[in-house]
Amino acid sequence: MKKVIAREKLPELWKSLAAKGPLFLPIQEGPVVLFQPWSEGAEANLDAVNTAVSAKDVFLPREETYLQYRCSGNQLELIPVENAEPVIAFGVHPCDLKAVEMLDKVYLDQEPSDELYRQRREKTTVVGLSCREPDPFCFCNEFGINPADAPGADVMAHLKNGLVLLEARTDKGKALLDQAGDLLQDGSDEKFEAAEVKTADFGLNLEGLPENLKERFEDPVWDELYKSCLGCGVCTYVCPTCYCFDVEDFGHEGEGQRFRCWDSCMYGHFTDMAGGHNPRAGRKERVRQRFMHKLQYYPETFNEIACVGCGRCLRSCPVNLDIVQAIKALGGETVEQR
Amino acid sequence: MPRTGVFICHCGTNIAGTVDIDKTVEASRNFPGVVHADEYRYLCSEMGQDIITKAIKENDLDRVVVGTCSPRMHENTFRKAAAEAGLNPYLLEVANIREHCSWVHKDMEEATPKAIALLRAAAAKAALNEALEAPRLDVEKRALVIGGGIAGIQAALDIAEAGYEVDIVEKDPSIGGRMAQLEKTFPTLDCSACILTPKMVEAAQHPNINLLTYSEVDEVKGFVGQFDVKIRQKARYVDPVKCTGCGICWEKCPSKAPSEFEMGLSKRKSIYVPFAQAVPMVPVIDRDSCLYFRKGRCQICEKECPPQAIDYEQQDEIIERRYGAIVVATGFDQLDPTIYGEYGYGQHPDILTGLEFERIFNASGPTGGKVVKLSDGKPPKKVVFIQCIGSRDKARGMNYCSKICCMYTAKQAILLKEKVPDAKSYVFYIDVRTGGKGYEEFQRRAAEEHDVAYMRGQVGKIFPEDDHLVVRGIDSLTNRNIEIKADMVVLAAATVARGDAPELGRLVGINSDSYHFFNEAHPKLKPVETHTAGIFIAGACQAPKDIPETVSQASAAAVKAIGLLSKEKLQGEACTAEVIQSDCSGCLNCEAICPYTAITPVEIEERYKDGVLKRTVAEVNPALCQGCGSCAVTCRSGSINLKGFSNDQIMAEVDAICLQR
Amino acid sequence: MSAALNETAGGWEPLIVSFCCNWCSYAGGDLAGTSRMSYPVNVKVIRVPCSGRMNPMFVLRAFQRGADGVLVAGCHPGDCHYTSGNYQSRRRLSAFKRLVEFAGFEPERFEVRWISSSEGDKFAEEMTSITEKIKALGPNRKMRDARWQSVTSKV
Amino acid sequence: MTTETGKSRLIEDMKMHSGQDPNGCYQCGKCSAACPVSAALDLKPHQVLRYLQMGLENELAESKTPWVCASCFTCAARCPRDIDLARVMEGLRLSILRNRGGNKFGPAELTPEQLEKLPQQALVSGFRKYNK
Amino acid sequence: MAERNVESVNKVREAVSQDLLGGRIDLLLGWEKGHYWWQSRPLFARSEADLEKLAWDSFCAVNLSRYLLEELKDHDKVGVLVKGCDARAFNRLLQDNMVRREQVILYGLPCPGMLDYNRLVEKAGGAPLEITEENGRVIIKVGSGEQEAQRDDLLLDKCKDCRYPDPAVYDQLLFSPQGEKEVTERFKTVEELEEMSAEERFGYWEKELSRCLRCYACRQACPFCSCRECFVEQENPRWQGRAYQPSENFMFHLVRAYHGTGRCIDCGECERSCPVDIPLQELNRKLIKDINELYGDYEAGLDPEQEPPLLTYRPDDPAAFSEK
Repeated sequence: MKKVIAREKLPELWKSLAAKGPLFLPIQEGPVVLFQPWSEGAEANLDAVNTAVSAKDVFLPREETYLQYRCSGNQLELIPVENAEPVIAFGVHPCDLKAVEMLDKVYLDQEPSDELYRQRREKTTVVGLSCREPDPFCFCNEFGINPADAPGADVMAHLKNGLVLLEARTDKGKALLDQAGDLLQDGSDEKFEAAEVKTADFGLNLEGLPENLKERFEDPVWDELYKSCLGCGVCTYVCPTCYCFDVEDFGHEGEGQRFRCWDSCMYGHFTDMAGGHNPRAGRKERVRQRFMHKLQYYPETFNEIACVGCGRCLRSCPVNLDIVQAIKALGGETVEQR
Repeated sequence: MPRTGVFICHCGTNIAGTVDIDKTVEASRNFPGVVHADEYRYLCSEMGQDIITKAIKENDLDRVVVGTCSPRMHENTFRKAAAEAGLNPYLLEVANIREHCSWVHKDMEEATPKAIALLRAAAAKAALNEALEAPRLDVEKRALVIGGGIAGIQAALDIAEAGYEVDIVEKDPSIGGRMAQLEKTFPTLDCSACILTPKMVEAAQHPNINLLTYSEVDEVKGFVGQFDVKIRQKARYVDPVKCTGCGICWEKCPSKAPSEFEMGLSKRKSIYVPFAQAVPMVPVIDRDSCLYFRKGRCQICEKECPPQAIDYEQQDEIIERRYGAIVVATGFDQLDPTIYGEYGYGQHPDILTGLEFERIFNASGPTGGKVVKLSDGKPPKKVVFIQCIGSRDKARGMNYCSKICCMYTAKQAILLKEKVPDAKSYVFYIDVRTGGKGYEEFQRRAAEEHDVAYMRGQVGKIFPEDDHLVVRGIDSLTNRNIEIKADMVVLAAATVARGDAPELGRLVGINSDSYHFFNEAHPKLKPVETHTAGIFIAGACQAPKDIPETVSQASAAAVKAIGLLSKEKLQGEACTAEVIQSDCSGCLNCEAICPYTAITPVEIEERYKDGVLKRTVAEVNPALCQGCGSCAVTCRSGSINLKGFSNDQIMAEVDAICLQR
Repeated sequence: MSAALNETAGGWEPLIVSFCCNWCSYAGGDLAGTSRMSYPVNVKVIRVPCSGRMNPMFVLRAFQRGADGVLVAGCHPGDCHYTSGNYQSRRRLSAFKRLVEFAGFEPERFEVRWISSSEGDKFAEEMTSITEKIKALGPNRKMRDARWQSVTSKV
Repeated sequence: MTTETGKSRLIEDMKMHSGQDPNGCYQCGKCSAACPVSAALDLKPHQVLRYLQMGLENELAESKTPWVCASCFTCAARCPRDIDLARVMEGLRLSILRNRGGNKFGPAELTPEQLEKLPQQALVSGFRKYNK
Repeated sequence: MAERNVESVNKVREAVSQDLLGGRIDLLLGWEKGHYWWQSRPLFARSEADLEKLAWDSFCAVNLSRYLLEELKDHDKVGVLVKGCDARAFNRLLQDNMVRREQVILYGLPCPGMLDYNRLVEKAGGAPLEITEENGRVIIKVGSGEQEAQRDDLLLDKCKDCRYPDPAVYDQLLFSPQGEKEVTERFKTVEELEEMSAEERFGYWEKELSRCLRCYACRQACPFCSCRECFVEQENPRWQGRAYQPSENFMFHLVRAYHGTGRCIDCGECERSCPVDIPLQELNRKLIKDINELYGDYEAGLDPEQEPPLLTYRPDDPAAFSEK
């Protein structure tokens, strides 16, 4: 099913889609673009190459209450939380969607799977959006991602002149386009030819890198690489493939709730243990953990490097310590480039 | 989970009249950790206390909350009751449901929920209370008195008489202080030396008193009961053990310098005792004027000294001693009136300050007791006294009244009339202040019987003309300009703090007001205590005062010191600050704001990689800490906390009070 | 939701948390009681040793948990039991007061007053005055964590 | 003699012009003792301050003192209470002039020639000073 | 970029290599280029080869002084390149006893202000290929030609209102000082916000702070945040919850700013580091402005001997509340 809508008509589309449940969009929030629920008056920005924070917020929200409790006397009452209402994620770029597939592997493909994640994932309709022009940090080509197409999307969207072309690829996608009704016009005749998008060439050679890293836990390269790290959590929070969370309670004598929220392996307390021991007490251990996780541990389990080349860490790290630098330092650089 | 017991007092109808006790007890049962709740008519009575102790034992309570009157009233009573049941007293919390609830609200419907909220907060806090121990501190049974004037002597004598050792540190070669410089004292006209000298001798001979003259305090460390003090005994170049005080050395000494004791009005030798009744009667050599020290030759004193007590090689000696209490009695200075150009002080020998004029009367003074002009040696016939020179002077930042000038001016005018019967005195004053026993009568005597003309007004200019001084003033009662051709002018220069008072204050750890007079702990109720426990103040170092006041204050300070020294052990503050050294980054902001110098840096070692890393962190001396908690606020990381009012306790109270149930 | 804004059957009543130093203001509060003065029941006092103990975070916590106004009271300058605690808190809390106002709090929401142990009347007046001002302003929603009063009723 | 308790316009004006508060004076008389023209004053400087404290505006308005004062600032330099008496006097002069009512002179009373020849600044300050 | 730049890098390299290779310092903290010419990252130089990578150009924004906290654990003597703000940061750390002066050699770099890549893009209307600087002007080369702009218009926000571009402390000053700059707009935004109603201001901050990810980059980059254990992470009491509630956002940002009262050196690293561009510096500047107004001018980091305003007091201090 192919449909088309004029760009100036989009606010009407948003309104119509948002009526049924949260509609996540790249929204201009002051100086930055964030993937956020749309509301009347919000300014969607489909031209942004990448949102400042990835679209993983839709599938793995930064904060998610999953349990509530109430006490009276000796009675403890547990109240389940219904979290997943149907959600539309509109304008997810191919890299971000690829990253969601990586989260799927973690949360769905292993037993036991994560119920909260499953509920959300299943109730979310994804509208992918092809990229037109990369920013200097985009390097998804390195991971074989085609910026023009997001294979996992329910609907694939392309921007073309003053039009948005929409192609439903799944039943969910079709339902979504149906939901929009008359706002959309038939687009069967429109050609969906996205221009080829060439992302930055940092000269990476990822061939065999995960295997190669197996023996490099104690490599002296770590003694240098971590040094500039400030120990903040920017990289992990903007990263679409980072998926760690922490659990915290909020409440008092009578009642409370338990929620999970994003956590970062770059924080000193991330691996604090009950007895006071911390196996990753220093920044070196933490930096190593993050890059080893992306480049060795994840690939070892799931057969692919946990990076999609979205470039967010390159853009956001205050001291320019990013995964490309790490890959290069660890030998993942083509020889000519050296 | 704690096992908390809540006890609510009716206080007759004081609480029960406005707070629904039954509801309150019921509500308390639902607080987290509460396993027992009860009420009683008068919880502070013996029966009431018994209820608490019994319940603690029977219910195995480890926390107690009482809903009663203000903790400022009965906290100690209930803590003792808890202690009787074997509970650490600091595990008890008071909810003030009387003064802060039942007495200020009238409606039971309103007051009851508030009482419950206050109790909930107390229970939330109590759950986090920890067993605390007030530190028990040793007391060194010895006192240090800084300053050997009349205040220091009196305090030392009183303490010594009570059976404690006292050291007096005096920076001059002799004790005696300002009082030794005075001719007579008002309002009785006793000879100052006649009443002071016996006290000086008594102090010198007292078996419990150790005089450290020509000495200064270099360092004070430690805290109440255990002050570790370094005293620098300056080299006298005379061996006090050998010296007999015969006086041959200063008779023979060929070089001279202005006499400090005589306010520079006459000279003394380079080896000297400051005045004839000096105690100890052991001279010192003034290096700055001594020919031997200046030019390397002379040594006459050494040659002439019969017991060979002169020792040019003598060095300053540092004495380190521990004291249980310190009395600071460093006295005052007189303002140098040269800052007032209009009075011409310093430009004419017959313009004097009050203290200088005092020396003119004295038989051993620069004029041998003859009241004469320093310019020509003739007795002055017209003397103008001007009051408030530098006192009550807002423009120069000295707002206070020097207190003694009105009286000593009256005294000097009377003495003048006695010595120079045809002399006439004029006193320019703003107000005459004569509070004190017999003072008003004394001043009136001067005005009415001693030919002293009191002119209400001030002087605008003084200048020499022919052989006299022209004094131009005003009498504000007649609004007439007055011009007096005077022979002598006496300026009642302000009583000011010692120049080194700020430094000494810092050294000892006590603070001063903006005029550098030391601050008492409370202007009404703690007049001789300071904010530093164990340090007391007496005499004019605290504010201008006359001799009887100084002596009373000295005795008061002595009593406070004796009270302290008489204790076997001191009970410290239990709610003190505490540093979590592993979290402390060592920024020492807490050290900067601590009013008690209770926080000091300390170096600790920590494991780092394969070795050990040294770093500095803060440490609290619980003996010095008074528990104000300001450090806990200045510490951004919460690495320093206040026991009894800890961050988590206060936060728990906030949480509980805000919980609207 | 009503519980979250301190609403009772009789309508909304503000909650004022007052931190009082033990030596002056808390004693001033005691005197107000002893003298049988009266002030609104809305004010609830937390005793701290000194106004210098007042961590601004306690104030923010009170706002998070539902306080409509916060009043810190300490000894008059020069009267601090610990000599300088109130001088220090004067600087800290002045900076902090301006900061919370900058964040969008109405100035009346956070106040500091010096109340001596002999000023029972002033204690009662200040407590009455802040309560009236807060009543005029209405409930504070700023920084309030809706989860506190009724965690489970949110869903 | 009566003591005025109400606020006197003249005195309030003086305070505004001079920025000085006469209540700080404790009548030591040092100003009067130092004043070089004291003998020529019907009210000595300290009396002026006392009259100000007492609110005796009529007496002040009739006194010669503000007009005899030479603004030598000796009084101000001597005053232990940090009161600038020279300013007080100037303030009094301004207040008295302005309170007298009526304009002393205005542009209409000047000839075109005068208007042309007099410096602009002198005119403006003259009007400001002598006009109500 | 060109020659002038090469020249100045050489001058810096020359100065530090003597000390590094001569053993006077064990480590030099400097900058090296990132993936692009308009990026720099910290350089930890220990050898001549390391020094080859040294950069000093218009994109060396990262404040290096903070790295001393860690590096001084491993090295006896460290050299640091310091711009005006880095030097103030050093003084800040010195005042907090985080560093010992004798362990550090500071190479002072009077700073012309660092450039903002995004401004270059904006100005050039496309991705710039390179720039040339000349007398306060910048020529930006883009695919389609050249664009010229005033250098001042291209500065990073944090550099725009920099009053003290010269290092306040150094052992060696490598270039001639820029002199104290007159800044007029430092408190402009603060004043604009002050003009708003309380309601508007709250709305403004609620919106701005809602973006906060709690990544703590602002804290980690900050020279006044030198605590070993931040209040954020503490368990007893739990000052700061992890939830992304507005109340928790305010808690973090107000307390972070408050902890900088009289301590913030106004380097703007917090704001530069923020991945979602929260105007954090305005909170800091509000406190600077108020402290200056209430307790006298104080610029943190200028003079380590001057007592920070919250660590001292005067009995006659004014208050921001009624003292009656």
